[in-house]
Amino acid sequence: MAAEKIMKLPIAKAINESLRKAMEDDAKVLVMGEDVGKLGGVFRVTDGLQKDFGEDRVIDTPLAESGIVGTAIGMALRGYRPVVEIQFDGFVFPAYDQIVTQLAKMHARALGKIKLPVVIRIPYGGGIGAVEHHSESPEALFAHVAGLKCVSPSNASDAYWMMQQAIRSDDPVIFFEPKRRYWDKGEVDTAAVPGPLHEAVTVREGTDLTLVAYGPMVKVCLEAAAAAAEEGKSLEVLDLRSMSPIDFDAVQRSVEKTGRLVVVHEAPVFLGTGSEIAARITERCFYHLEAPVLRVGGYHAPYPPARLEEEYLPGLDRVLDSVDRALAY
Amino acid sequence: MAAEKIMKLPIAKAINESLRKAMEDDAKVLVMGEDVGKLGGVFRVTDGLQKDFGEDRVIDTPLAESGIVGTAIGMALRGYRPVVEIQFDGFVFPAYDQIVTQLAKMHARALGKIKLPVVIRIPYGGGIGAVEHHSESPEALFAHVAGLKCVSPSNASDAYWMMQQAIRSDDPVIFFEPKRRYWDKGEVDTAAVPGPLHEAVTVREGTDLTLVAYGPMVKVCLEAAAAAAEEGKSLEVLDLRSMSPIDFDAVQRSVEKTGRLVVVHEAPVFLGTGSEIAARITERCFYHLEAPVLRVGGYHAPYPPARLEEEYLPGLDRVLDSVDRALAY
Amino acid sequence: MTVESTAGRKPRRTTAKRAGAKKPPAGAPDTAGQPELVQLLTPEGKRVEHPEYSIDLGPEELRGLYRDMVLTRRFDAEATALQRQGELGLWASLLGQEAAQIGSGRALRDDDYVFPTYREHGVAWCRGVDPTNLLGMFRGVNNGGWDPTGNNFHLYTIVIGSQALHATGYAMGVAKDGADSAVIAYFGDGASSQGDVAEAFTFSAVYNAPVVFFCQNNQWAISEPTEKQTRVPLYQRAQGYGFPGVRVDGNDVLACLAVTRSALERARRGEGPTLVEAFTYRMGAHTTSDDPTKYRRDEEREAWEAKDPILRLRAYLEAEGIADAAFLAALDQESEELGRHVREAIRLMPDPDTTAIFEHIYADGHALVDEERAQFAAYQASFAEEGN
Amino acid sequence: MTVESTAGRKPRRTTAKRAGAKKPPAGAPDTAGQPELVQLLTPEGKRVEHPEYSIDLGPEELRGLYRDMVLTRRFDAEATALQRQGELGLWASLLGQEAAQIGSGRALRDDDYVFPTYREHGVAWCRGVDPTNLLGMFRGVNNGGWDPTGNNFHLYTIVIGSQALHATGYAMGVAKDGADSAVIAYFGDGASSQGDVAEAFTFSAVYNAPVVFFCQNNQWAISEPTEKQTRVPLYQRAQGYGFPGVRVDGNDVLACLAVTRSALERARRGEGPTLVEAFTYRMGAHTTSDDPTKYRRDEEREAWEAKDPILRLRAYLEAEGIADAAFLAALDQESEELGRHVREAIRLMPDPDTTAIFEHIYADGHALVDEERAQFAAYQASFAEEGN
Ligand SMILES: Cc1ncc(C[n+]2csc(CCOP(=O)(O)OP(=O)(O)O)c2C)c(N)n1
Ligand SMILES: Cc1ncc(C[n+]2csc(CCOP(=O)(O)OP(=O)(O)O)c2C)c(N)n1
Ligand SMILES: [Mg+2]
Ligand SMILES: [Mg+2]
Repeated sequence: MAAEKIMKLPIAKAINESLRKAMEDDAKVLVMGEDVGKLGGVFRVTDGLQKDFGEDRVIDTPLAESGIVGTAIGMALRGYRPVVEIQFDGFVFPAYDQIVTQLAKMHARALGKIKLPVVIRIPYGGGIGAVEHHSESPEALFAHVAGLKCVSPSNASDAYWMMQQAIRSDDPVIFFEPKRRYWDKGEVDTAAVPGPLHEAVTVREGTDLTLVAYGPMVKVCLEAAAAAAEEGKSLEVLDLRSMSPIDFDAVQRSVEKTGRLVVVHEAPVFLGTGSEIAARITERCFYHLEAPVLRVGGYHAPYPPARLEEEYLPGLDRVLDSVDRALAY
Repeated sequence: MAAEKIMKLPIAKAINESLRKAMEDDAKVLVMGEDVGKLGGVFRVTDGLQKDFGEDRVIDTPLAESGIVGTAIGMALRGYRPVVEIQFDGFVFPAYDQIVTQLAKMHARALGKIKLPVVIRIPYGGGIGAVEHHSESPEALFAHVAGLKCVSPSNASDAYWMMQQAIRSDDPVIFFEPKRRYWDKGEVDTAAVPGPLHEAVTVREGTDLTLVAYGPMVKVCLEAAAAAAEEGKSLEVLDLRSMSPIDFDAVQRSVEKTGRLVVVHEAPVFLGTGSEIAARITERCFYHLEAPVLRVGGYHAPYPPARLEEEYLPGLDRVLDSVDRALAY
Repeated sequence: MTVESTAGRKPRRTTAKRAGAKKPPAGAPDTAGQPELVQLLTPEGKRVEHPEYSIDLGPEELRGLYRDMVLTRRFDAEATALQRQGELGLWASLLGQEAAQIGSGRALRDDDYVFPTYREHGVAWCRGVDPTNLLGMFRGVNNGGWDPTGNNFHLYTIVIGSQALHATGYAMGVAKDGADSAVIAYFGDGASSQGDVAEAFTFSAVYNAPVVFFCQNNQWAISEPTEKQTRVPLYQRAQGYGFPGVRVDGNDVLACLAVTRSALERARRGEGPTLVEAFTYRMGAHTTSDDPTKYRRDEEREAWEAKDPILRLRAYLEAEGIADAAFLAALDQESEELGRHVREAIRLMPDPDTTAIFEHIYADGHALVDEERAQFAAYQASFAEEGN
Repeated sequence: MTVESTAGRKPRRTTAKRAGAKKPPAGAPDTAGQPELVQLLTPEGKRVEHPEYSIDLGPEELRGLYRDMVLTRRFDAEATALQRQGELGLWASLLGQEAAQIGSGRALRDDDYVFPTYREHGVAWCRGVDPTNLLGMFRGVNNGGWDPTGNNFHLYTIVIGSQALHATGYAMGVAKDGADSAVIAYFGDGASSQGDVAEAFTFSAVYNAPVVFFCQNNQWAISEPTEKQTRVPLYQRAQGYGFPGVRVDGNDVLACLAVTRSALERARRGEGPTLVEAFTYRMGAHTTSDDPTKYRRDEEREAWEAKDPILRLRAYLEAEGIADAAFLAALDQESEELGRHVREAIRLMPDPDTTAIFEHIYADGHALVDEERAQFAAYQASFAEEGN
């Protein structure tokens, strides 16, 4: 792919190309996780990497997430840059202790004398008709924790570039991959100059209300904005891209213009990232807001069985319902 | 203590008495954790229980938190009501997977056919000059998760009664004990009729601004209200008591009266429980709020070494500073 | 993954013979380079004795085991087919593991308690769980949904290894009650790496809990062979925790029954846990979503076909004259009926009402759930109004 | 907890003799009912041989080990005293574990890497870490704070067991680099129950990582005796994971050195991990916050005094004429100086600037931290203004 510059790729393949590029550029970059080797991961995101980079750099691990993250920390201490795959969102919890008490805190514990450039890839979110634990959106549980950075791309180009940046970052990055968009294609320009990893991007301009989303919900919000446009409502859509840090400046700028904000994510609303955005933007834009910040997201319930997920997940109608409610203030 | 009705007890002892009472009332109640037996726990909360109820009901466990919670789940399935001690807040994370993926979800997974009356006691929060991992406030990481209930008493009477209620609850309850208040004494009336476990309590009436806190911060807020009163400001203080569910009705009632709200907790502000309170109360009281909901809490930083904790923790001055800022709107 | 059932098929004696020819003398374990395993029935269907484990079953019981395996396989094949037809979102086949599951499952008493993974359809069968109940979570209508206390068969657990601790805790409770029943925890070779399983070993040993850890080493954890989990045979893990481990031929239903029964009796006698490693093979894909051609050679699977658990018992039954044509024909028919029952049941299985999202989250209720349920109802109603 | 140092004290031969009288013949392990442990120096200070482990040290090296142990104990006693005086918030004493730590610590090469718990003050000493550096976290001025890469000595880890995985990962990295150095992970008997330690065993075995797991079984995890963690000796745990485990007399510095050296060499040769269980005793309280009278009998401690690691080496050195009065006097003086150095250093140890709260949270910065740092500064400044 060296010669080619612009490719049309599904998100999964964009991440695959990005991992490949990172491994080519830096011999210290490793990929590890369950089934990432021969199988290429259950979503084929690491497809072909073991074949090309060997078992020493693409490591099939024992079935133990704490062990995966714990040994990745050790390898990072030795100078490696491990990119860890957690097979599904719901399986990150056995590793939660290592992530929260070790990975997040070790740089500070050492007063900066050691760095932990570990990327943890988590295919997250619902919409694929899976069984329990395969559809969750646990990002708030990581964003709350200092020492971690959390990002989520919504399209192939961001998937490619944000992975490049995450791997180059000297901080631990939790990389949330919108699994139900893995097959969505988009253009990737491998010669582009990407914007900063933690900056939000305005993906649609508008004047009446701001929609903020990230990962899988950006597409829903763009559809909602298109639908609203037909009714004469002008919605601005921000792709947040980063849940820690959150680009509050970008959200503030937009809300100062539109006066209304709806935040959309799949994760439960209660203590989801939307709660922080609502709280902080209300503080920052108290005199600009013409309606309270509304949130659309999951319920305070375990992720439901697949036959109910359509009702559980924020969809076009629910987003538009909240838009209408916000505009009605 | 059978005859006596009103006792003046420190919080730690009130919990001890409550556990004793629960074990007397119900042979299925068990206490388990590291060092809870002979030692009576590092804070002596279980002092004397093993002596009186035996090793079969007060169980010193291996040093493995996932094992503790996982086996407690098993015992609950067998009909027991385990009260589990996690020695310090920072050591709950090895058990996080069992709590989040099993304890919280099993009742729903079984469509209600099994119940998990497990109480997890966590001495939490700072202010005791301890080393790392002994001073954290992780409540938001549990409150975000459906299937769990989270409570925290601020005084001896609540400590006694809320523990009674938590043990009787058929749901898993994470019981956050304000460890730096363990030695604060208060009256416990063992013949009282307690209010519902998840209802907030107005601990001081006021008209100008509402302070919401729980656990260790209630005391700080009461002090702040007293100080503010001297300056002629009338602050209402709500002891939230429950972080899941949150008694939003009570907060709303107060804010509709005062028009201003400051939420105080030790946990980091970013995605702390205050973010949810701010977001939801703003939605509920949009036309009542004369200032944005302000939050006082920990920073987006690992809990600092002991010599810095006074600066890190919300204290009287920081609360009053936010009160002033809210009143200045 | 091959979905066709071998139930009712003639045992392929030629294959069995060919495979047998390469093997050490009957009675010796047939896995070269592998440690001793308990075997009571060779792949060729010959009864052999073992110094420590014996079994003496009557014809009725032997036929029962055969029937269990055949029907379980049939059910499993039917479920795989239903997945292909879009009736299930996913299916985790037990093909090849029937002996491990029926042998261990039939060793249990009614008052024993079972903590399965997501693949113990054969054990569920032994417990009397209506097999169609197992389909709910794979169809996506619930996350388990049967009453675990009805048949002392816990819900399927998807987070690998967690249930080993639940089983241990349950067993600690059994001991506290002074009951003489036992608990069995199933898990796979992959699961053996999870910290939770290790902690279950520790707790069960320290408290001498009446639990049997039944590890079906089917040699694969999705795409990873057992070498990625351990460099010594898994049954040896137990010794370092202070309790016995034993490896049994997981494709030999008699040995699985004998070894599990013995471990359960040990537990009942208050002698604590045992680890049973049933050495078997996952004949199919990990699940219907998996594609094993990406990571394993067909020959491996073919070699294991010669050790098929059903064929070997059938060979024995036929050689001993225990299974006659009438029995086999009746079983064929029962298989067909089971298949029909399953197909019909799945088509009748209703989608849950959307309000189920808000049900059974808490036993004692929760204000936020109530609020969200009400909001959801109002939101739903708003469409109805518009629709009017 | 006894804080007085025995350094410079005459060995209490009478006690040693009395204790010795009750013991099996010299050379045999002295823990009745306990399994064989590797011993090269009896509690009475007599050199014995072991069929598998030998050591041949010159007088200089022997004196060096003695000096290390004495100074470590002195430092430890000083720190305990400083806690009493309020200079430290907490101290975790290593009293009684000097041989385990100095023996293993002196087996290391400079390019080896150490992952300690929170009690490895003796190992830190061997690594050349200025002991006053260890006090920072106990004083509450930092959470570690030394540069782990400076002496290949990782920060203290408080969450029990976590570091076993870090060590394993680091060792996997060493192997990838093709380096011949090794890694050592320290942990306690209590820690052996944590899932993370088990997972470290699994990973290290599967990847054949050059790591030595050094478990100081000091027989207590706060108030819990080792029976609450395991029902068989801990060194046996390794076998079930496919690598060797060995129990060494943890109060015998020579045996600890020999056994650790051998395990490290094994790792260097690419033969993978080893578990060393150093059977020792925590003479003091768990930490200065602990009160062992609540849970253990004085007699137990007294019995272990007879096995003091320092006294036994001293007996040997004196008997062999390796340590003369001049050496001992010089060491006494060195001890005093170390004590003074520590006392002075602690009093000079500045409190961190409050802005340290916001430092080093991220290597590449974080907008929220920047925002909070600025808010904090403004808030602080508001007092200054008011004060003006
Ligand atoms: C904690 C966790 N991590 C990852 C997974 C994804 N996963 C499902 S099954 C499986 C392999 C299990 O292998 P094994 O334990 O051998 O059981 P088998 O499927 O072979 O019966 C994996 C990795 C999971 N369910 N849970
Ligand atoms: C995960 C975790 N749980 C609990 C604790 C509290 N704690 C600190 S030390 C300790 C006992 C450790 O015992 P052991 O591993 O034998 O080491 P020792 O202190 O005896 O050296 C406990 C329970 C902790 N630090 N981390
Ligand atoms: Mg398997
Ligand atoms: Mg110990």
